[in-house]
Amino acid sequence: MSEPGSPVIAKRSGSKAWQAYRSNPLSVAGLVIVAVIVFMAVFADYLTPFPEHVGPIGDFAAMNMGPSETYRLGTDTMGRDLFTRIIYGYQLSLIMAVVVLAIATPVGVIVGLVAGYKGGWTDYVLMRITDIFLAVPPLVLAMAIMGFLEPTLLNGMLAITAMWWPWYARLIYNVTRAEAQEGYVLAAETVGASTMHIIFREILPNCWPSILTKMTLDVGFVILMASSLSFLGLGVQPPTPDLGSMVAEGAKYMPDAWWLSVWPAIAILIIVLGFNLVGDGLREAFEAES
Amino acid sequence: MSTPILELDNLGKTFEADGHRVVALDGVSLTFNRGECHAIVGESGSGKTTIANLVLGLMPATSGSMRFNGVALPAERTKAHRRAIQLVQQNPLSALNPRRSVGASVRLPLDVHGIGVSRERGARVAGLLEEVGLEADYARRSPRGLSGGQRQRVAIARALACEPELIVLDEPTSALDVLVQARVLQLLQRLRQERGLTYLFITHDLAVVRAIATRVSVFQKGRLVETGPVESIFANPQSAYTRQLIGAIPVVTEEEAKIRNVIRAGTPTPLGTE
Amino acid sequence: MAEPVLTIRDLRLAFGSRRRQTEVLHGISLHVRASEKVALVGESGSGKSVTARLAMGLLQEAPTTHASGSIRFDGIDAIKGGREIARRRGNRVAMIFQDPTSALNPTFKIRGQFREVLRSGNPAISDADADRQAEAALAEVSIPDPKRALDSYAFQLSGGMNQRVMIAMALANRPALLMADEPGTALDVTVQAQTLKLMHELTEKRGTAVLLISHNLGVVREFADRVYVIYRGRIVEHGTTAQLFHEPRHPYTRALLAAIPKISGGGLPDLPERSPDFENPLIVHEGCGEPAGAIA
Amino acid sequence: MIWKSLLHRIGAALIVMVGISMLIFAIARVMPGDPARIALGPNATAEQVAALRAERHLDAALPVQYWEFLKALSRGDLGKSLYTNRPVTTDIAQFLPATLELCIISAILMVLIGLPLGILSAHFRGRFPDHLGRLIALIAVCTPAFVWGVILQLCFGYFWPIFPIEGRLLDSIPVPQGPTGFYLIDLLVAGNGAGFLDALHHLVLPALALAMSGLGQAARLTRSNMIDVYEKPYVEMARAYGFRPWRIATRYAFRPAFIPTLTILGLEFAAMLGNAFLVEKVFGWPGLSRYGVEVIIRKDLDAIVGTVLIIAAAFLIMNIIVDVLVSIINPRIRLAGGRG
Amino acid sequence: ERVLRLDESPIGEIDPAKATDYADTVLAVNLYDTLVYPKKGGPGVEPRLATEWTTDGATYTFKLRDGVKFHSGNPLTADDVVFSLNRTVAMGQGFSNLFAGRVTKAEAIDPLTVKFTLSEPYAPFLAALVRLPIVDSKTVIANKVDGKYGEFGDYGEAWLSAHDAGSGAYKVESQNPQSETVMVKYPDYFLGFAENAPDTVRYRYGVEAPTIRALMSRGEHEISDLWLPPEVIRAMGTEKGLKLLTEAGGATGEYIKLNTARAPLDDVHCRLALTYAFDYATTLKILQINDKYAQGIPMKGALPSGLLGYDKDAPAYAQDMDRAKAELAQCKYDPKTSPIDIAWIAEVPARERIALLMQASFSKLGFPVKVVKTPWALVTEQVTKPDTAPHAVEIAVAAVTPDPDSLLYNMYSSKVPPTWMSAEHLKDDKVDALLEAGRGEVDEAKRAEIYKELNARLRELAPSIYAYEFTGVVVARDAVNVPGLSGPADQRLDNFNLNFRDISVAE
Ligand SMILES: Nc1ncnc2c1ncn2[C@@H]1O[C@H](COP(=O)(O)OP(=O)(O)OP(=O)(O)O)[C@@H](O)[C@H]1O
Ligand SMILES: Nc1ncnc2c1ncn2[C@@H]1O[C@H](COP(=O)(O)OP(=O)(O)OP(=O)(O)O)[C@@H](O)[C@H]1O
Ligand SMILES: [Mg+2]
Ligand SMILES: [Mg+2]
Ligand code: NI
Repeated sequence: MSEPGSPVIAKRSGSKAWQAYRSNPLSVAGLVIVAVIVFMAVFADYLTPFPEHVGPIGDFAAMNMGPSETYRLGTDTMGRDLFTRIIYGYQLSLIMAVVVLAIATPVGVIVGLVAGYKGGWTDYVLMRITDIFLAVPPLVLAMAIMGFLEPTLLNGMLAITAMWWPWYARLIYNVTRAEAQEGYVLAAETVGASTMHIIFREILPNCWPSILTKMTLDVGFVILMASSLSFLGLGVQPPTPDLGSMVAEGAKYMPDAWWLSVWPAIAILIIVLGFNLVGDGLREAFEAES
Repeated sequence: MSTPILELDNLGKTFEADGHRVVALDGVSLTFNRGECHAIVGESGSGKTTIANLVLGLMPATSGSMRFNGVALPAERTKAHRRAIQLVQQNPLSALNPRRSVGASVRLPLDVHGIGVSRERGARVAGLLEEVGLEADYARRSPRGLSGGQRQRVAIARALACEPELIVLDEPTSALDVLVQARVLQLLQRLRQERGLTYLFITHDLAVVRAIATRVSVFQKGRLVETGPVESIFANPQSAYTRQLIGAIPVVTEEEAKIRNVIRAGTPTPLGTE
Repeated sequence: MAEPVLTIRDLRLAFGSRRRQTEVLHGISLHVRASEKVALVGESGSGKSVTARLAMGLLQEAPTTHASGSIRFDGIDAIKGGREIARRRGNRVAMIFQDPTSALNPTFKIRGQFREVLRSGNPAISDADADRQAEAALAEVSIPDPKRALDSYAFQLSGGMNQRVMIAMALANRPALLMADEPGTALDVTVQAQTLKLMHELTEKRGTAVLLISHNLGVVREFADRVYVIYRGRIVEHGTTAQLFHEPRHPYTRALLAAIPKISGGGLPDLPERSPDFENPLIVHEGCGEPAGAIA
Repeated sequence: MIWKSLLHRIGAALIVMVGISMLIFAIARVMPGDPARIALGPNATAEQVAALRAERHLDAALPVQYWEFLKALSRGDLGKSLYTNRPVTTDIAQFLPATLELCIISAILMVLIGLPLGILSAHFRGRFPDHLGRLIALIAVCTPAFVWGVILQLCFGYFWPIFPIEGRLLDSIPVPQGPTGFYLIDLLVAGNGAGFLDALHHLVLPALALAMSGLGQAARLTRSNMIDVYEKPYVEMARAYGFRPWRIATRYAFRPAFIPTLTILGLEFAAMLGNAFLVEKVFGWPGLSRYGVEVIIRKDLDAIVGTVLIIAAAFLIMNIIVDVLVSIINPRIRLAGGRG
Repeated sequence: ERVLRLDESPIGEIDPAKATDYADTVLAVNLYDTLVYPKKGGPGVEPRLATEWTTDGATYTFKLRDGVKFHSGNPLTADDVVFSLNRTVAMGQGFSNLFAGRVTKAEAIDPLTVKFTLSEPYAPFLAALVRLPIVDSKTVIANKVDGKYGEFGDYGEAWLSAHDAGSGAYKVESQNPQSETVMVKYPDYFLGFAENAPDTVRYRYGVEAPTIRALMSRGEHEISDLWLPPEVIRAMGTEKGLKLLTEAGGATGEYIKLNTARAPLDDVHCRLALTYAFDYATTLKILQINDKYAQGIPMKGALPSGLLGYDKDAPAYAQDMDRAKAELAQCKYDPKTSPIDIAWIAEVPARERIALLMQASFSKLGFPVKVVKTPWALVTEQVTKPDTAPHAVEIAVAAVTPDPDSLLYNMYSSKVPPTWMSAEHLKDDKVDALLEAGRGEVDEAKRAEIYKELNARLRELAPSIYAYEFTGVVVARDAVNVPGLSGPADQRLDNFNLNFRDISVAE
């Protein structure tokens, strides 16, 4: 039987969200951008004209050339193809973002969940620790960490992770505090469910929209942050291509050898833009769903 | 004759918020008898939900005590208590986790209390859903796709899953349509009769009380104004406040309007004592 | 018979993108005459609110709404003349909302909002004049200390008080038509009763036409002269209150009537376990006094 | 009860400050490289280095060093910078105002450009101005500040040289001496109108470069908060009562939407203090942020600890200020205590 | 008013006792005076504050010029010279190592005569005096605060970090370590000024390359720093109103310092292999700005061309992969399992190219090569320990005095405590012996022979790859005339050529 007025067809959860997502052309564009970039990054070895330009190589006969037939976007100060290096730069940026978020998100989410649900002293202590990490200027924190670790890709990622998780803790803390007021949490409590169950099985699934949205937006910001670190020489080491360092180093040649930093800057813009559009789209989609 | 299931003895609750005190419940003594539907009515803020919270052990009382089946209720509830006293909330929209299936929600108490063998629980969930008038395949659905009445039925099924003795219903139908409300009330009535449940039924709608309750307690500003069997309250409300509540009920027939107006005016009905 | 202030004819409304639309109103026709109190009853989701919002010209601007048919108010078509109707909002036609507290801006004092309301009726009004009028209007709805109320924020007043403020605002510009979308149901039964009483008195006094929206026939009976019963985007029955309650024709109307618990006792209404199928409603007209040429 | 919650916040901030001082102290000491060696310069001998280590307690256990630091701190002594050879307090006193001035002007730009952009977008939701506004905001957010710096410098300093591209003031204008260190204020106090205009002129490009990301963020936040508010019954009410649409956008819906925006903007502003260094670098701005980075690279311990503490304190103070502002704008918080 | 604005990357240190690098030298040269000054157009020194001197190898006696006045108005006396030396040695920073432990006594014989007694005969002492700026002892004492130097308090350290106490052609007007030092003309300077010498000099620190580029184009700065990438200099050179100037070199070598204490470079054959594998031609090509200017010229060994003992007949270096492989075959390490890490100094972008070039060529020999970008401050620290010093790092080392000893002794003597200059960690008895001999010998011709022999020995040992001699190229506005940077004939030792008083600035 059904109550009058009840929708008779139960739709699979999420399909409404997908519809909402699809209806916004900007979000779809974002998805396309991201897909293309991911595809290019994954198959960089096959798609780039000079894959060897990623390694320790310099073709000083061809250094600092503007865009041409052979080198679509020009070459850098080492005579390496910019297009190739940008695509590999994407590869690195993506790995970076994925690793950073894969570590920062669970840490921040768990801290936020526990502090938000437990309240009291647990809340106070955990959130003050979070505040400490928030109040130290992020780059200072990252630099300090990079300072005592070797400046490698992995350590760079760790450093960024250390400054990233508090934002998730904050976000999830707020979401959890709101969700904890919801009836379903009360219901689970009255039934006698364990704290673990309530936090992870009841509240956490409702944090996913916030987490996913923030993660997609953050992919872009991690890349930006990594590029700021590279600007200080604290990121990936040469010759590995890194979009941030490319912009930073290239900027020294502005405006004469403009291609050195303009293309990587545009490349950063595109990837960050792509993920931001996806993030915006997700946010709207999740809103439409509820 | 009737056995008390829950006794409140001088129960009080005071909230301290931002440095000012709110007396939400002011020394309430009340007895709930087994098998009854005991309604608690009162305007917004009169302390109805506070009683529910105290009974469920969701917050400690400031003063007084409670006895369940003759035994004092501890502040930290045992699993048995958590199982024996269940809750159906006012807002069916938020009472079900939107990201878990209906089945998972109904199954939760079975898992928590280890009711039945794990393999059989699926069947049990189906049985419960059927009992509240939903087909078994609702278990797979998300609460998002359900109407208010359906959600409230799921919430009732979840409460039933514990095989409780007492169910606290905090305004279970006030967010529903009149027609849907009537059906949910019907369901509750039937379940009580079949299972011998006891209801602590919180509402502000006296018409609903008239239809479903056996006893009524009227609250105002944290105090018990009057209590008694439903017929006598309606026949002869003692306090002006109760009369006011009854007077506000919208009615559909002339005859009822007449009854209501009499009550509102405060003139004693034939049963009256004055 | 008085001329209708509001005439809705064959109103259809669909939501969604251009390609994928779901129709929620399937051709509603109704009218409200000057000084008449008309009720629109129906279950949740049947389309009561959207009808009212369309009539107020509030929905048309959204890109996801697609409306057709005609809504004539003051001789303007609200479907096409969105801007025209916008100019009349709050002036010739006003609205009261279900939850008064959330319908008042939490960051402005009542005074500011009241001024704004009065100004939408009379752009030239001075602050002092507006305040004077506001005080008078609040006094009229029996607010004990109008000055204090004006200097309060909505959250500082009780729900009942806010409801009175809303009514005062709605009637401040002496509109020809007042729409009340489930006024007071978000509050207590007692407040709801008071609200209806107040509205009744004030509109009676001023000859304002009212379109009351509710799902409770009990409420309607106390208030309305005439009733439209809406079911899933269609008007299934209409007639004068007396006729409709005395002799409901449509099974859905009957079910609605039966669903209301009786204070005379007798337990719960006896409803069939399965909902009757109201899908193909016969449309029942009872003393509707349809304006000439209307097809219903 | 605003005061009580304010006290509570200040207490929490103090706890956080202590935590930060420990954290940064520990980090600064475990960083590789011998600060004494770096202090003495590349030509120093091992003995000289050892002597300096002893003098600065660099060989003592961390807690001992921390205790020494606290003792000095209580005297208002943050130690000496190896980078500038001056007391850290002198450096901070000189460089903090420069950074603050830059960040404040940035914040003003952020609000003056970001909020209207967001309002416009929300008001024309789904139509052309919205798409344009969103795109501008998105691009502003998606481009790193140093890129903005270089772009602005090239556009308005090189190709079309209408703005100064470096420094705080023209060489020909005497550097104002106090009292605040904010050139804009000091020059006004000194009655030097031309100097004031020049200082402002110098601020435009760096402040804009620094503001870009926050500005985009502000526009996006304003838009989404406005859209949330537009769904609220009171906006429907406002429309139903015939309030002018533009008035709804700029006042009636904006004020409640501004409250959550303000909270985030406050954080954004506070974070700017620490993140300004790339812009400071590009525009040769003698600010604290750049100083902080320079001293980290040089392992200038005292200066690192001092700078981080000041920036963190500014961050926390800013947070408290934002809370107070929010509670002033949000009557619900402001008056919550009033009734009790 | 004539203003001269110059750029420089690192912060300038105005306390002469702490001066170490280029900017510090420029400041010291212009704010202070020294007893002697590097000679124009060749090795050696010429009189400055000292009018004449006598020596027997172990004692030096100087007659001071009469009538020289400090900026404070105090006359410059022998006491000030003694004070300056003591101050430098006591503070133990900057170039104190040139004097510490060597000068046993400094005494003022009379107000205009000063005598130094050395522990042993030490030929480079005279040249070292170009690194001893004379401070005004009265002013310093007047401004001292409590410190660790007993009666001298802090030796005026705090005060001198923001003010000067010199007698130079310019005096400090203001010092902001993060942005600039502003100096104004000291009109009573005893050597006078060029006709259009600047009234105010603004020495700007830490200005980024694109900013310098724009400032120069806008005519807002007169002279760029030395560290711009060649491409940028090239582009600016073609711009109207701008010209290129060069500091012709001769005292600064670009050394690829090989860590001789760490496997596999503790084997000379491996080092030689790298030396032959290094691509000298491409390096020079990278440094080429146009056919007239380049940032480097070929180098023939440890000594740059402007110093005593330079061997112009030594064979030039060139890449030769066959010889490299032959050397490698004799090396006891297998290149495949011997990783090599190359550091490049983050502050100088052009070095990345050299590092990558090395990475490319060394990889061809089979070494796994890692390139690490390292800030200078960290490099100076890392290289002091053999096990943290990178295998190869390009460092420019300049002769700090017009004497080869100031360059080579610090680099290759096993007796000096390790510093950034000795990142090779070389321990070779013959090198040590030759270095000592060079110091003790007073006769100039014999000294030249000793250094030639030393050069030959170093070529065999290959502790460093002698990549190129650094020649600085700056961009200047046409409006300025800088005699010190206009041709080899007019030039002194690197670093000593930016004398603001010689520069003329057209209106
Ligand atoms: N957690 C709390 N903190 C502070 N005060 C509270 C809290 N919970 C309830 N109160 C106050 O206690 C009083 C009684 O609240 P209660 O929720 O029991 O009322 P109610 O009768 O359930 O009202 P309603 O019909 O609106 O649900 C109210 O004044 C309320 O503001
Ligand atoms: N903005 C909208 N977008 C899409 N669908 C909508 C929108 N507004 C209303 N609807 C749908 O239109 C139908 C009618 O809604 P309406 O709000 O008019 O119902 P109602 O009769 O007022 O119900 P209630 O008694 O619950 O207020 C519902 O199915 C609702 O889901
Ligand atoms: Mg309640
Ligand atoms: Mg509605
Ligand atoms: Ni009809």
